[in-house]
Amino acid sequence: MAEQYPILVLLVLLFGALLVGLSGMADRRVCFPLTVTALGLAVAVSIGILQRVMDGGVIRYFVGGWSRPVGIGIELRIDTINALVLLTVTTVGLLTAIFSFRRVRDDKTEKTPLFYVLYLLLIMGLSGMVITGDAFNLYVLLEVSSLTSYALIAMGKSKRAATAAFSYIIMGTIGASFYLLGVGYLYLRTGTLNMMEIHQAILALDGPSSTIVVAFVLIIVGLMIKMAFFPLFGWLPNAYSYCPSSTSCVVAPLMTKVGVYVMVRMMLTVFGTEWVFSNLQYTQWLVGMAVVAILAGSVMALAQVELKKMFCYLIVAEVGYMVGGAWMANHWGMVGTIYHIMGDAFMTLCMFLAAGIFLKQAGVVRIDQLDGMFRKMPWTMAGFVVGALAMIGIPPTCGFFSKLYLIRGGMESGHWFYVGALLISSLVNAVLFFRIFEIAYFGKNPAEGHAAHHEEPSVQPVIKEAHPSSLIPLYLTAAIILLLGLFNGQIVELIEHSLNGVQVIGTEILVEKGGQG
Amino acid sequence: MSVMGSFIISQYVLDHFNFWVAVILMMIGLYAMITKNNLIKKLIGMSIFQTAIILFYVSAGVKEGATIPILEHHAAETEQVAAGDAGAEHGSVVGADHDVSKSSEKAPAHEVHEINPDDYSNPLPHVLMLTAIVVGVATLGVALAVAQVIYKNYGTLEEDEILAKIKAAENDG
Amino acid sequence: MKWIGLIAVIFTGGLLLSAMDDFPNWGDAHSPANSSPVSQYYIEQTMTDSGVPNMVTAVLADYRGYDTMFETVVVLIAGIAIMAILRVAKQVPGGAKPTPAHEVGDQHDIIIGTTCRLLIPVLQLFALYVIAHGHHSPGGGFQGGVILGASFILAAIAKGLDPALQRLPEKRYVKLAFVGVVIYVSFGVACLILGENFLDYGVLHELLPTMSAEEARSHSMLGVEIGVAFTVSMIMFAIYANLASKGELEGGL
Amino acid sequence: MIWQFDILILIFLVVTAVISLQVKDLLAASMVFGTYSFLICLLWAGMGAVDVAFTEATVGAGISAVILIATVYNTRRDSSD
Repeated sequence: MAEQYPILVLLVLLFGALLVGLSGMADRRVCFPLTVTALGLAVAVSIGILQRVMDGGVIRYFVGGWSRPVGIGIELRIDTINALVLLTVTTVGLLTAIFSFRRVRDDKTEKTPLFYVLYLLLIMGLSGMVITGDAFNLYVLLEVSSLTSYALIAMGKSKRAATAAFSYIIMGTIGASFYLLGVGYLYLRTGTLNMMEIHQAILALDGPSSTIVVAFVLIIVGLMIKMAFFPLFGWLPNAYSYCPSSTSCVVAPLMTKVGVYVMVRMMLTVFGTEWVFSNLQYTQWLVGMAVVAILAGSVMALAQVELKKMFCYLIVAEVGYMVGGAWMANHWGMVGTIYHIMGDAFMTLCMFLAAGIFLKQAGVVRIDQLDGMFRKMPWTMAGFVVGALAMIGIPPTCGFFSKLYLIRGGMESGHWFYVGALLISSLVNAVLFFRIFEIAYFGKNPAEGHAAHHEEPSVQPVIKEAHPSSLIPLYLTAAIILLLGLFNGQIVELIEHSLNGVQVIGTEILVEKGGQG
Repeated sequence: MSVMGSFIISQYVLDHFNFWVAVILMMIGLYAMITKNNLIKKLIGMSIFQTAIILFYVSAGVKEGATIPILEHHAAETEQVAAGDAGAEHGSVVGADHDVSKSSEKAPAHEVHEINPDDYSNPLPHVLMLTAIVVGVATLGVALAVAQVIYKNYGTLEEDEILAKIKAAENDG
Repeated sequence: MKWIGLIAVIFTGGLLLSAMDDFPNWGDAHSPANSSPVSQYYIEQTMTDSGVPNMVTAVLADYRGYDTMFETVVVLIAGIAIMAILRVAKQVPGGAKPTPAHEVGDQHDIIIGTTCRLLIPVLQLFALYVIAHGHHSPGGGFQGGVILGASFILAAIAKGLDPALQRLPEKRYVKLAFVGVVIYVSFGVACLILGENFLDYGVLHELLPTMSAEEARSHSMLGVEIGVAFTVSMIMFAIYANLASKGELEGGL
Repeated sequence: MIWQFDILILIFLVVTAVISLQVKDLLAASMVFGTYSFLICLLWAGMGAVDVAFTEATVGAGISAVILIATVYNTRRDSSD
């Protein structure tokens, strides 16, 4: 059975969704246990996959057994990078599912089973995107995850949820279509859809081919829309802040990160770093864009008054970190990016879980409404602080180590602007979060505090500590953030293992490393 | 010069005419998606964009003088017998060759000795595009549902009017 | 906005066209895409692998059946999503339904009613033919499923949504849509249980001793297509029913 | 396939696409979009992609047009552009 693990992850989730759909219509109460069971099994299987990859190297799984000429069937290909990202996706899914417990209890409508069906299929789509080895299959799963996230966002009760979802649909479809078109250009020139085979065909091409270049640009631009990279992020803040908490907790950490992962996969496996870094001179330009993205995201986060919106702009900045790290053509930059995909997923999850709890318990939407939260909800704030420290980058959280690797990469490859932007962004994060701590600990200045006190006498007695079903995922997330930081050495070792396997390091970096060692 | 011109036209336009039109349709669709004010128009543009991509793929799979990717019916029947026999005998390759050659002797009008890949258009883009069409209609359906919700909330489908109403609501609250 | 859009579009168009001289000529049988081993394999080996003359069906349901499974899931998601988006959250589902539309004949034209009564059975029969004959002619689960769904939609347009929903209530079509995906996945899982990879239909011949591996592939494809047809037809009707009635499933066009 | 026929359809395609995007009446736009789908389905049938053409005929010219019209019926028929 162990060799069937790759497909089992998806099947467990798919069957979970089907069972929820079939039985949840009759009895709403089975939805939650079924969802959590399916996600728990998926996490268990992804741990099994990670174990197998660590022991036996890359897993290649041919669906339908069509392996003879590679590329006639669909291949699932898992190395340590996929396995780690897969584990991240399923774990975030599980934690958010636990968090959504309150939703079932409070929200007694016929929408509940529909929500869980879409939720499970979203996690399935994202997991499928992570493990697939076929460029077109990736498109299908991209659409699975996109359609579910459109629906989950549009289900929000806020009036603006629908408009946000609509612009997300338009942008998301443009992104997915660009990706599809890029795959079409690749197919036209290489005649195959299997990622490894495309790589071989690109290496075998005689001379530069403009088709491949255009395909590359289309795919990267399409993915940049999907991951909300700087000039193309317009859809993100509204879409992620007007949807229900249990939706934003899963969509915000995962969608952009999986987008970044797919970009890394395209660079590593499909086009190959030799081609990406040597035939093209765009790397400088893209790192420059990333610098702008980091600075713009941080500045716009500073300007926000709403908590969730602020986190959304921080996501834009974080995407800038990762894109910049990936395009520095440096070993440590790439390592830092992949490590940051995992770390940032949990950090964002922590932020949005806390924001969801604040919204639920105290009706907090704006930052200034947080005053006195350390007193009112000390347990929630404890979890939030861990996430905030990770966002700032204080050891021993994972945020510190990912920034360390990214900065090391930036220094080795001489991208000083990137290093500077990263430090400025950390500073901005520090300002942002210490401002929140200050409000939450000391309250606002007396006059304002007094006014606020008058405003919300009806809300005041309602504020009480969060339900355990909300606190458990928050604490688990905080624990994972710390564990990721403490065990960063082992994780980086795992990532490096795969990077050597697929030759991540561009030629010039090989030379550089040779010179050092 | 005119010979040269017609050569260039034939080289760059006629040989790739399908691709040209696909790109033109894509641009029409994309332009509508970005700039149209009416949400339904945006969605029509989206559908045009997607069909143009499908046109691109299908054009990539065309072979001059090839037929549809369904094997000729007569050939199909004899081959099917061959395949069935082969499976029963557990000697697939030998059995298949044997039977096919026999059937071609029986029916010389149909040359079924071997399937020539050049005779059939490339089936792979067709399969991919079946998927893309279905994905397209799924997206369209979801987007139309969202558009109806927007209409219910704001009473209009014009983007500028919706934005104005959102602004007004923000100023009020 | 118009100018930004125009610039973006011109830029994209220029980018797309810039690779045009690198393209293989239109209709070139020896372009990389057309002469690749993958495409050649499909054309040459489909008959020996499964005995299905329609290569598109074979590739769709067998070689790339994994894609098709998710494609079916996409259709399912679309239906669920539209229901989830449009449905106004009701605390008490159901309740007293309004009186069924007894004035069907009054509202709707008799010519249309009669024509549809004659047309719908033929449409449904044709849909079943398309599903079942997908191995030998263009067609298959998607096309047949859409035609089947279209016949329900036609009924709903001609006679009004309410009578159509009486015949095919929401609970039933949602259930059938899920059942379609279950059928598809269970074929794959059966292969898993018999010890082969997911969707490796060849191994299913162990279930029926008289069947060869090729026949098993061919028949499994038919089974899978039936599952697809279930989902697609029901979801197409669901999409129409929800969009036509603003999610209230009453009244309709 | 006959290339004159091909080019004729391609030109009509562009024309119908532009019309369906320019018409101010959304019902008419949906109908012209159905025509567009039908034309592109003819084109694919001519190019030998019969399965794709069949799917487009049922999905694009059939269901898409119907759900577009259903939405237009439930919202507003006129458009500003």
